[in-house]
Formats: sequence, C-alpha cells, structure tokens
Amino acid sequence: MDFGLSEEQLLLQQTIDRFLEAECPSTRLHEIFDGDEAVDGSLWRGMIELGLGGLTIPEPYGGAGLGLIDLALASETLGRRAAPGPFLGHALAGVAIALGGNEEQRERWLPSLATGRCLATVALAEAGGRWDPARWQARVQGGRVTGGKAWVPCAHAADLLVVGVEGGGLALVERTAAGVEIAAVDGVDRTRRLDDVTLENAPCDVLERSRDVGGRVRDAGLCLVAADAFGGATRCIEMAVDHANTREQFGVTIGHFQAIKHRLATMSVEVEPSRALFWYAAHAWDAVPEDRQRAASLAKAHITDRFMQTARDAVEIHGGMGFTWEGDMQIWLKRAMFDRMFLGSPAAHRERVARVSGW
Amino acid sequence: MDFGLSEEQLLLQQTIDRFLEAECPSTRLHEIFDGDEAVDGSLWRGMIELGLGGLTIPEPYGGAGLGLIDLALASETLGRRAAPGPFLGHALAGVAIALGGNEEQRERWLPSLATGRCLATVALAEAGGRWDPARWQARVQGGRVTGGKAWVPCAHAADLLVVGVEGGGLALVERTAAGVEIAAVDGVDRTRRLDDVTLENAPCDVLERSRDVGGRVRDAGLCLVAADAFGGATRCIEMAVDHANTREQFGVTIGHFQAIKHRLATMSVEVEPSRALFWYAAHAWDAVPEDRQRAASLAKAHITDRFMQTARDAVEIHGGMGFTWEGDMQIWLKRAMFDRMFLGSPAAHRERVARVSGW
Amino acid sequence: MDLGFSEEHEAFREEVRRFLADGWPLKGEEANLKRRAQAALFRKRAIERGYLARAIPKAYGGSERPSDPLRATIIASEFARVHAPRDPGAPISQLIATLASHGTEQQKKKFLPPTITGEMVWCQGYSEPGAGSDLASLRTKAELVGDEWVINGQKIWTTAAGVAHMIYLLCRTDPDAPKHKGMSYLLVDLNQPGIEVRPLKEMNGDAHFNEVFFDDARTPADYIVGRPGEGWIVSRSTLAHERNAVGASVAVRVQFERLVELARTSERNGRPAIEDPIIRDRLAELDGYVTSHEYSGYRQLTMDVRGEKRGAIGMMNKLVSTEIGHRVAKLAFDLAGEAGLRAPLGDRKPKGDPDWMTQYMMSLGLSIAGGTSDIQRNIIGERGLGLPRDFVAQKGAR
Amino acid sequence: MDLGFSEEHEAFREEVRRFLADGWPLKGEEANLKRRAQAALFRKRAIERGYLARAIPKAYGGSERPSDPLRATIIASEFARVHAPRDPGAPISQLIATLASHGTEQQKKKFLPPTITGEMVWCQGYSEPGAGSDLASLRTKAELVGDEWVINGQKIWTTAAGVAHMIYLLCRTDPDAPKHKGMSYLLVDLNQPGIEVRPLKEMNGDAHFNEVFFDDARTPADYIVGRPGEGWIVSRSTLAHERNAVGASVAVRVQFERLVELARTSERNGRPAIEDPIIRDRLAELDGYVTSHEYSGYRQLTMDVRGEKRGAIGMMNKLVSTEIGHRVAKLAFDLAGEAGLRAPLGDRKPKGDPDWMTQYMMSLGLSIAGGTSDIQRNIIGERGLGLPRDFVAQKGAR
Repeated sequence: MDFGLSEEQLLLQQTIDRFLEAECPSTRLHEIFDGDEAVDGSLWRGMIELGLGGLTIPEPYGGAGLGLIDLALASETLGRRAAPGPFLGHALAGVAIALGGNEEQRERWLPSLATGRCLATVALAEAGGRWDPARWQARVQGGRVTGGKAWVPCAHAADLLVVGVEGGGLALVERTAAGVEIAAVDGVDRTRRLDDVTLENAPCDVLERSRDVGGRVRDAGLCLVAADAFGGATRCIEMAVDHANTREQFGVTIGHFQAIKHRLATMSVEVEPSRALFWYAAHAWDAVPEDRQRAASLAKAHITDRFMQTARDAVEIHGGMGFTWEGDMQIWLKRAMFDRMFLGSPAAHRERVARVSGW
Repeated sequence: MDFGLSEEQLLLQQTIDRFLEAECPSTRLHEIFDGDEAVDGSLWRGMIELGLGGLTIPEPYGGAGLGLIDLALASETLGRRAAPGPFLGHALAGVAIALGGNEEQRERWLPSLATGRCLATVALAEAGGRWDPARWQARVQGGRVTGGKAWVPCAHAADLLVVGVEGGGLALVERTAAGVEIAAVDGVDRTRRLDDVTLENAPCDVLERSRDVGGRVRDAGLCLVAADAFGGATRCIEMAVDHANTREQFGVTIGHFQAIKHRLATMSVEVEPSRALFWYAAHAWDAVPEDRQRAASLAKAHITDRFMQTARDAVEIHGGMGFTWEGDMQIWLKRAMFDRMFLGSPAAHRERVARVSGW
Repeated sequence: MDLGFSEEHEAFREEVRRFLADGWPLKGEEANLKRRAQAALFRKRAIERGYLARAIPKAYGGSERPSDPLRATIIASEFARVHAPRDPGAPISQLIATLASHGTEQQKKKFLPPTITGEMVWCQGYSEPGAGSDLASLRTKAELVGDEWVINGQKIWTTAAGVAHMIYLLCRTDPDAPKHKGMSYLLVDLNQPGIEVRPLKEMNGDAHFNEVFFDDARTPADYIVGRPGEGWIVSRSTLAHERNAVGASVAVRVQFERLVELARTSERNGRPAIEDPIIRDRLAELDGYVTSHEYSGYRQLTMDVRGEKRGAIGMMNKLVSTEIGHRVAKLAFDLAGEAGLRAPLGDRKPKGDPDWMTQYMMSLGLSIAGGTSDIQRNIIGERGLGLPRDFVAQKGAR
Repeated sequence: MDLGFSEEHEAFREEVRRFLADGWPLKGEEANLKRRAQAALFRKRAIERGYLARAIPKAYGGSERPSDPLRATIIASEFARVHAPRDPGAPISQLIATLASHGTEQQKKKFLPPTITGEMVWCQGYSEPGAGSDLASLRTKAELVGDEWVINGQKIWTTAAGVAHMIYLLCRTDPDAPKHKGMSYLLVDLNQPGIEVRPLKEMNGDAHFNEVFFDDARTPADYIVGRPGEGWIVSRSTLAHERNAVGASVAVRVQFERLVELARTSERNGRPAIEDPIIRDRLAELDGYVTSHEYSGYRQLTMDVRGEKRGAIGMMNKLVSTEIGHRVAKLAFDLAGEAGLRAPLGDRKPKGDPDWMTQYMMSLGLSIAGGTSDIQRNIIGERGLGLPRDFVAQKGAR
C-alpha cells in the first residue's frame, strides 16, 4: 500500500515546472499563443532534453521506461503551466508504438521519438464526433490507408502520424508520404494546435503486436488529458488565490470577502480530491487492467468538467482583466475547453462509465 | 396589458393570511401535524366561511365565480402558512364538476361544495406513477367503476370523490357507496393526508359535459400545487431571513456573514421571478388555452424544484433547530416533498413541456 | 389579468407601424447617406412624431411626452422589429438622463439635441484599473487651472471610445475630501492631444473595450455637470434610467429560442440533439427560468404602468439575466460538442449564425460588467431582504 | 504506486482474521451476556492482542502499540467486515484522546480502562442553544463550591445522553476572562438529581439527540481535565484524533453502491431507472466524486504511513463527504419517485432496506453537525489556501 509519489516522480515534476517557469513565463506563453508556429522549436527542444520525448519508451529504445503514471505526472505539470507544444500527440504516439509495434517498428521509430529527432502525433478521431475506436472508418487496404482524420494535434509539424483505422487498430503514416493532406484548424486552444488530415491511399504500416491497441492508446490519452486538466485547474486556483490576496476593493484585499473565500474553497474542494482520480486512472492503465476503461473515462469526464468550471470561476474572480486577451486566464480557459472536448465529451465518457460498469 | 393583481385579489390573500396567522399559528400547526385527524374541523369551517369552498364555483351555484388565478392566489397563501386540511382536493373537485358536470350534476353538488356541507376530493393518480390521464385504468361499466386510485388527498374525510377513469375522463363516486374502500397512507406531509382508494363496482356518475376534463383538472392541479410551492418557498425565505437577523454567532447576527447573505439572496433570486410563472400558468388555464399545458407543467416543475431546494437551504440556515421535529422548518420541507411529487415529478413535467413544445 | 393591449394602444401600435413602413429604411437619395447620418435623420423624424426622446423637453430636442410605459413598450418592440434606430442605449442614455436632471441650461441646449439624435457619440469614463466595482476609489484627477480642467489618469473598460466624439467621466477634483465626496462629473472632447485611446482585446478576439489615457487633457471649466464634488451623486442618478424589464426579458426569450434551434440542428449520438432526454430536460429546466423572467417582465411593466415601486424584483433582473446567460451558454457549449474546439475569431467568424463560442465566453463577462454578481447579491440581501451590511462594506464606506 | 498490502501486512491480516473467526461473535455461555457486556469482553481480548486501544498505554488499559496506519486500516476493515466491536467512536474517542493527553494520573487510571472497553459510556456536552458553531460563546456555568463543581445551564445536540453514564462538558468557570479563556473541561456523572435529559426528535422521527439540563448538578473538584480556563485548548486537542480517511471514503463507496442498486430496482417510465440516460449520467457524475474521494483516502493513508502532513486535502474530507451525501440523497429521492410521498417513521420503518427518506433528511443534518459547511469553507480558505481571516471572525475572536 503506497498510493503516493516517489522522490523521482516529485523530482520529475519539479524539474519540468522549473524549466517552464524559466523558459515559458507569461510573456513567452502569450507570444507563442499569438504566434503562427504550432511548435516553438526551442521550447520543444528543451522539453526533449528533459526527457519528455521518451518517458514511457522502453529503455532499450532510448527511453526512460517509465509508466503511464509518470507520463501523466508530466502532463499535469505541463497543464499547470499551460505549456504550448506537441507533447500530447508525441507522447501518445510513443505509447502506441511501444505497445503495438513489432520489433522492427519499435527499432525504427522509438529511439528517434525519444531523442525528438522525429516528431510524432496521433490521428485518432474522425469528423462527426467519432472518437471511439469502434467507430473509426479509415480503411487499410494493401498497405495503404484512406480516410479523413480530425482534430490531430500538431500534424502540420509532425514527421509521423499514428492513425486510427477501421476496427480500432493503429497504423503509421509518414507525414511527407504521398496522399497525405493536412489542413490547419482554427483551434480555440492555441497552445495545442490542431489539424485535419486527409489520407488518400497513403502508404502505411499497421501496428499489430497487441490487441485493442487503439482503445488502449485512447485510454492513455484520456489519462493524460485528465492530468493536464488537473494541473490546469490547480493553477487556476493558485492564480485566483494570488489575485484575491493582491487586488483591493473597498479598501481591503478581496480575499477578505466571504463570497470570494468560499468560492475559492469550493473550487479547491472540487478539484483537489480528483488528484487521486487521475493517479488511479493512470495507475490502473499500468497495473489494474480490469478497471482501465472505467477509470480512464471517469477521470477524463470528471476532471475536465472541474477544470472548465474552475477556469470560469477563476476568470470571474479576476474581474475584467481575467476576460482580456492580454490576461493569462484566457489561455487556461481555452485549455479547459480543449481538454473537455478532446477525445470525447464528458457526457460521452460518463455514458461509457455506465456501460463498462454494467449499469 | 395588466399583469398584476387586483385590489380584490390582494384583499383575498390578505384575508386568508390574517385568518391563518390568527387561527393556525405555529403551535396549532404542530398540533394538527402531530394529531390523528386528517381534517381539523374548526380550521376547515373557518376556511369555508372565508369562501374557500367555492371560489371558482359559478355564482348561480353559490360560489364566487372567480378564475383559476384567484384559486391559485388562495393556494399560494395557504402554502405560505403551510395550512393543513383538504383545500387542494376540494378545490379541484369544484373545478372538475363546474367544468365537466351537466346541469343536474352541477346543481346537485356545487352548492354544497361551496358551503362546505359536502367535502369533496379528487382521485386522479393510480399506482406506479400513473398521474397522466392517458394512463388511467379505472374502468367504468354500466354506471359502476372498478380500479385502484392512489395518493388521494383526505379521501377518508371526504363525502365525494371525483375519480379519474380510463380515457382521461372523470366520474363522481360517493365515499359511502358500496365498493369503496379507503386505506390511509403514511404520508410525509401530515398537513395534507393521503389515502389509497379501491373501487370495486362502485356506483358512479360520469362527468361528460366537456372534452379532456381529466387533463384540464390535472392542469388546474399543477397550477395550484405550483402556487402552493411558491407560497411555501417565499415563507421559507422569510423565516430564514428572520433567523439570520436574530441568531447570533461570533458576536453578531449571522446575516452579517456574506455566505449567509448571498445564500439568502440566491434563494430569493431563484424564487421571486417564478411568481410570474405561476400567475401566468393559472392565467393561461383561464384565458390562453393553447399554452395551458406547457405553462402548467413548466410552473409545476420549476417552482416545486425551487421550493424543495429553498426548504433545504432554509433548514441549513436554521442550523440544528431547523432539523428538529419541534421546529417549523420540517413542516415546510415536507410540504415541499409533497408538492414536488404530487401530480408527477418535475422530470416528468419537463418531458411533457418538451413534448407539447414540439421539441 | 390581461396580457393584451387596449384598443387605444393597439391603434397607437398601428400608427407606429405606418410611420415605420414609410420611414425606415430611408429611401431614394437619403439611402446613400452615411449610416450615422441616416440614423440621425430618422431619429429627428421619430422625435417629431413623439416616438423617441420622450422624456426630454422639446426645448432640448426631445419630444416631451407624458410617461407611458405601454406606449414606450410598443415603440420599442415595433422599432426593434424593423431594426430602426432607437434612443441611444447605455452608456449614452445615462449621460442623457444626467444632463436632463443636472445639466445647466447651456449644457442642455448644447449637448442634448445632437446626443439624442446620435450625431454626437459619447463614451463613459467610470472604471479604472484597480477600481472595478468600487467606483469611490477612483484615482483619475482633474484640477481647475485658469478656466480649464486639466485631467490626468487612466480609464478602462470604455466602450466605443474608438468612434466617440466625447467622453463623460468621473474624476477626483478634491483629493482631501472623503472618498465619495471629492469626485466630479466632467464632459471632455476626446479629440485632443492629451488623450490616447487603446483598444483592449477580449478573450474572444473582439475589442469592445478600450483604455483611455489622460495626460494633461483639457476641458472648459463649465463642462462640469453638477457642482464640484457632486460627481458621485450625479452619476448614480443616471443609473436609475436604465430600466426596461420587458425588453431585456424578451431578449432572453429570443436567445432561448435560438438555443432550441441549435438543439434541433446539432447532433448527439447520431440523432438530433433535441431528441436526447438529457438535452430535453435541460432545455425545459432552462425554459422555467426563461418563462419566469419573461412574465416577470410583464409584471414589472404593470407595476410601472400603475406607478408602483418594483421592490426586490426590480433589483434581481440583472442577476437573473446573467444566470440565464450562463446556463444558455453552457448548454450551447455542450450542444456545440467538438465544434467547441474551433474558434473562428474576428474576421473569420461566420456571418449570420449566432456565435455560440463568443456567447460562451461573453457569459463570463456578463457577471463582471458593471458590478459583479457578488455585489448584486449584496444589494439584494441588504436592500431587498433587509439583512445587515457587511463589515467589509462598512469599512469601505468610512 | 501500489494499492496492495505487503506480505507482512497480509500476514497480519490473516492473524486478525483468525482471531475474529474464533472471537466474534461470542460463543456458548458468553453469547447470553448483554450486548454491552459482550462488547466489553470482546474488546478486552482484542486489546490483549493489540488490535484495539493501540494509542493508549498498557498502564491505562490500552495495548500500547506503535503507530501503524496500515495495521490500523486492516484492523478497521476486518473488524467492520464481521461487525465486531471496534474502538469507541466519536464523541467517546475524543474524550479518550483528551484524557490520554491531558488527564491526571488518577483520571487516566480511573476512567480510561472502562471507557476503552465500552463499559463506561460517555456523551459530549459542547453545543448549547444559541451557541452552535461558536463554542467560545458557551453559557453553561460551573462554580467551585467547597470540593465540588456546581453546574448550571443547558446543553443540546447531545447524542446518546439517554444511555450514557457520564458526560464530559465544556463550561464557563471564569465569567470575567475573555471568551476562549474562561472555560473548563469537566467530567460529570449523569445519574444525579441535578441533571435532566430530554430527547430531541428529529424531522425524520428519530431521536439521536438530547437536551441536557443542569440545575445545581455536581461533580468532584478533581473531575476537571486540564486546569481551569484551559477547557478550550483541551477540547480542541481532542478533535485531531478523529482521522480515518479510508474508513470514511469506503463508507461513501458502499453508500454509492446501494444507490446503484436502488437505480436497478426502481422504475422510471416503466423501465428500470438505471436504463434512463439522465440517471446513468447522474450516477456516473457522482461516481467521479465518489472514486476521487475513495482514492484520496488511500493517498492520505499513504501520507499517514510516510509521516507526511496531509495539508489542505486533510481539511476537505468532511466537506467532501457532506457534499457527496447531499448528491446521493438527492438522486435517491428522485429515484424513489412517488414513494417520496410516504414516510414510514420510527417503528413503521421497513427493516433492512436502506432508508432513503431518512437519508434524504439526514443529508441536511450532515452539513449542520459539528461545524457547518460554511465554517469548513472558512477553514479551507484560510488555513488551506492562505486567504485572510474574516472581519467578522476577527471581531468574534476579540
């Protein structure tokens, strides 16, 4: 019985947090948010140097061989700092290849994912809300894939796409291959840019080593998004508390008002217990397979809902400036909007919880 | 354009309120609540003397010939004071006979309903949540009715039952007739006692003058319950405000705490606008037939939900004493539980709103 | 109870309709005028007929009609129906009311007529950075130097500052007076070197607001409304003129109907969202609030017609609209589903369709703008329900 | 991360199970003893084995074991599984902790052993009418007359006063001292002419609580814990011993599973309620809270094991449980549907089935009992998040 973080895990989070505090302060974050580039090269290189390219990639392939829980803890810290960039897609691509790739595929791709020489992403969803692997329609025939994929993180900048295909499988497609077309989406969260991808007889390489690989990668994604949302929500509370302890109205800091104090307490009570929920979801992915699906969907639905509400509350506590483009709050609010909808809505995941619980 | 109360309507409410303040103060209310009798004779006679037996009964039959809006205003005031007794069933029976009775039926019953010589009630629901006239199953054959009716207010004490029958019609059954059996229900709200009624070939007299008489009477009931709930909710807020202005904690009255103040403000903002909703529902029953169903179900669903939440909030603001049997709050909380479920749950009425709105 | 209008009022409605049928939009040559000039021309004609500027004396360009909330309601709804220009809305309506009650003869003569027709556009300089809901703590200063006020400081959340000619502002003219008593209400020409306007972009990409910087900006000594130090009282009297319960609650109904339409046209689990039991339930729940607010508007209109005080309900409208706005926005966001991942901002916004993403974000702004919801709750608790004042507020008012 | 137990701990669990298999329920002759005597006998044996009274020195009847949150958790769950008597719960646990930390040698010797086994039953005299969450304003007085304290006043919300032998109470012994400083902590025999106990019926018809009236009640001078005037500190030290995060969150899980069962067996629109999309959605939403709280319990257990401070999360458990209780109760009430119109109280309650109606009403009591939710929010805001204290609270603390 040890449901807590190890020294190494705490150090990992601290290292990422300090890196981002130094390299991506508010000013830099706004520049990237307002800029044209999906990936800020120097920031991403910094993350790669921290080892974020290969946390879960097995050691023989140059990764750290850690569990999804560790990846989720990294995701939490990135969410906390609203870190811009391609982490989510790249990390999930690594999970997918490690899980589903044969020896050749793993050897070919994993080392360069770990070093960041290759930037990868996952193309799971299809238009019309088809986030569920059972509903994917992209079709593989004779080593070529055809179909449309939607909401692909940083596809434009990626070298490799891990594409969800009919039957819930995954296939590797190189971005520069013939038949791959990419169109940028005007996304709400400019820290994690999205693209639409059209595949027309594009050469592909199917991942076949493991059963239900699409479903497992999707569940890993749910854990990472939940972790990101938890990090974002806790940071919103911190920022709102800071504001409440600084901003004066009627001659006192507004934290003196019980309405503000209770609202912050309520935000905290809504969010803090769910730390254990995303821990458990990631831990279940690693070690409690029979509860993987329920825990992943529960964490994603619950925590992204909390993040959305917390971000809204934090905007309101910040008053007018919380509502401006130049303020920081808008970035977290938009991260919340992304986390809430990416990989499927809370309502869809609650229905999945009901289904897998046998209700 | 005159969406407000007339002098006469205000006077009616004032008269009832003063009568109840004098004749049914907290001590008396508790006695009746704790007592065995479904109907307190002297209190009911007092109400009859105020004209509450025949507000909507046409003048030729000894009533005041007023509209459902007036009956609803009376219901609001009775709800405000948590008035115990058979008003609800009796009033709806009067509405039913005036609406659906032929000349003979009206002449026979309405005058004695108005004078209170005859106590009547309505037996609409059947077991298993069959509040909807379309789902009634009691069957009339050869002037006799057979079936089970549930949740009948004060049937035990009544002389006449207006019974909902298959097809959504209504039929008159005398309580002392052969084949009528009545069993008391251990109801949560002891100000409005309920009975189960079993009819076995009981002689009956069908009301046939008007189309959809069961549906219209049910909608009238929804308006009266909504009005009762509005009255109860506003009184809960008054009591909670009084308490907040009296009770001291940490050396000040608790109304000084912003948490209490905002909670009371929120309760008031939730409740006060819905006054216009029950007015409109009753007015629509009287004068806007095309919006009758939607308005009645909307008012019932919305206001009884507000009452339930307001009563809970008021209990909490009252602290421990709000939670005791000897306190007043429990009586309003239980009235809220009655209003919320009697004639169908808020969820059922919201679905009806969706249906009649053509969604 | 009667939700219809009397014959007299229906006849009035007919008269208004005929006027509008001829009068708006402008025809022939006049249709080539600039937008603001067209509106001004139309308003002049409407004032002649007694449809606009009804509370303003004829001497100052108004139509000087007896108060009639029903006629006002009819005018508002008929003008809205054909999108005809109406009386300038907030914040200009506040200036008009202030000038009408507290302006000098000269100020009224000079400013009211062009303001009423919309030829002269104003913005409001109340909020400052560091003074949101707490106007008494304003820091922008004005000093009388010779025959001019010299103004220094900064205003924020100023709408329309980019297109306005003039700004009316609250500023501190007596630094030694207690908070509420040292402020004055000044009228200032925006077009001068001492004033800089900077747009403030909102989270949805729009820029309705501005910051306005005053660096030795100037205005004549007699461009003060009320006496020095009376600014607080003068500005407060303004706000009472904003009421239009029916208009606001009708707007909420329209918003709700658009939401129902969105539910019809969105999909959930491969079927129209409006068939989803959860959506139906949430819509009907929302309809309870919307319909309450709607008829609450008619109730308040009736109170106005009867000359009764509105009491607590009158203090609730803003909070009720805000709360409904939140609920509408949340449901719309849920209905939008994955479309919520997109955010076409600025020029890229689709024309025509209601912009639910902006709506969702704006619903946050609603509780902030012009006094947060928390302050509304204080007002309702204290003035509406008779609860005691906060210690904090007492401290602030010292 | 590891949610299992080590081999050492699993061995311990086996040992506990074997003890329970033999030891509870009592067999033979012993099974004919009265309920309380059976429990006392069993507890004595469990203490000998080191399973109960682990924090209490052997000299005072305890088993004096080193703190081991995992063993404690295993004991709690295994004992709960077979419904065996455990250490006396609140409010007696609070007295035990207080005596252990602040009692005199004589008090510990006299009171701890029978209290630990449950032979001596106590109730708690803290709350008073007019002093709910604000214990510092208590008015019950005790005066030292000769070698006895003479007590006058009234306590309320006293659980188990009908069956208890003794009451421990906070009362004012120095009327001139500042609020918190004039109070003392006394131990008083309930069975005396100066004390009257009146049951207080709750809205659900139960009577868990009592009023206790003191009219020249007496207790020996040395039945005071701590020195005169130290009552406030002594009583506060008590509350820190209540922690058992896992137990509480497991209880919430059990309650949730019963709710799911209710949803399976209730009908909605003629189908099992659990098939209704709205019910499924609400259940899954609730499951999010329940599962968070459940694993939050394991997280806190781990912190305890590691000897880390729990921080803000430790302050939240009560409020989280209360909120979940509210949600469970509301959903149960909705599932009960028209059955909510019935209210079998007291004797008429159905045996066995969870009584959702009582649950619904009790969920209200939850936020009131032992410090309202508002006070919990103050604590979280101030001690957890570092926000400033209220002016009101500052005023009260003067």
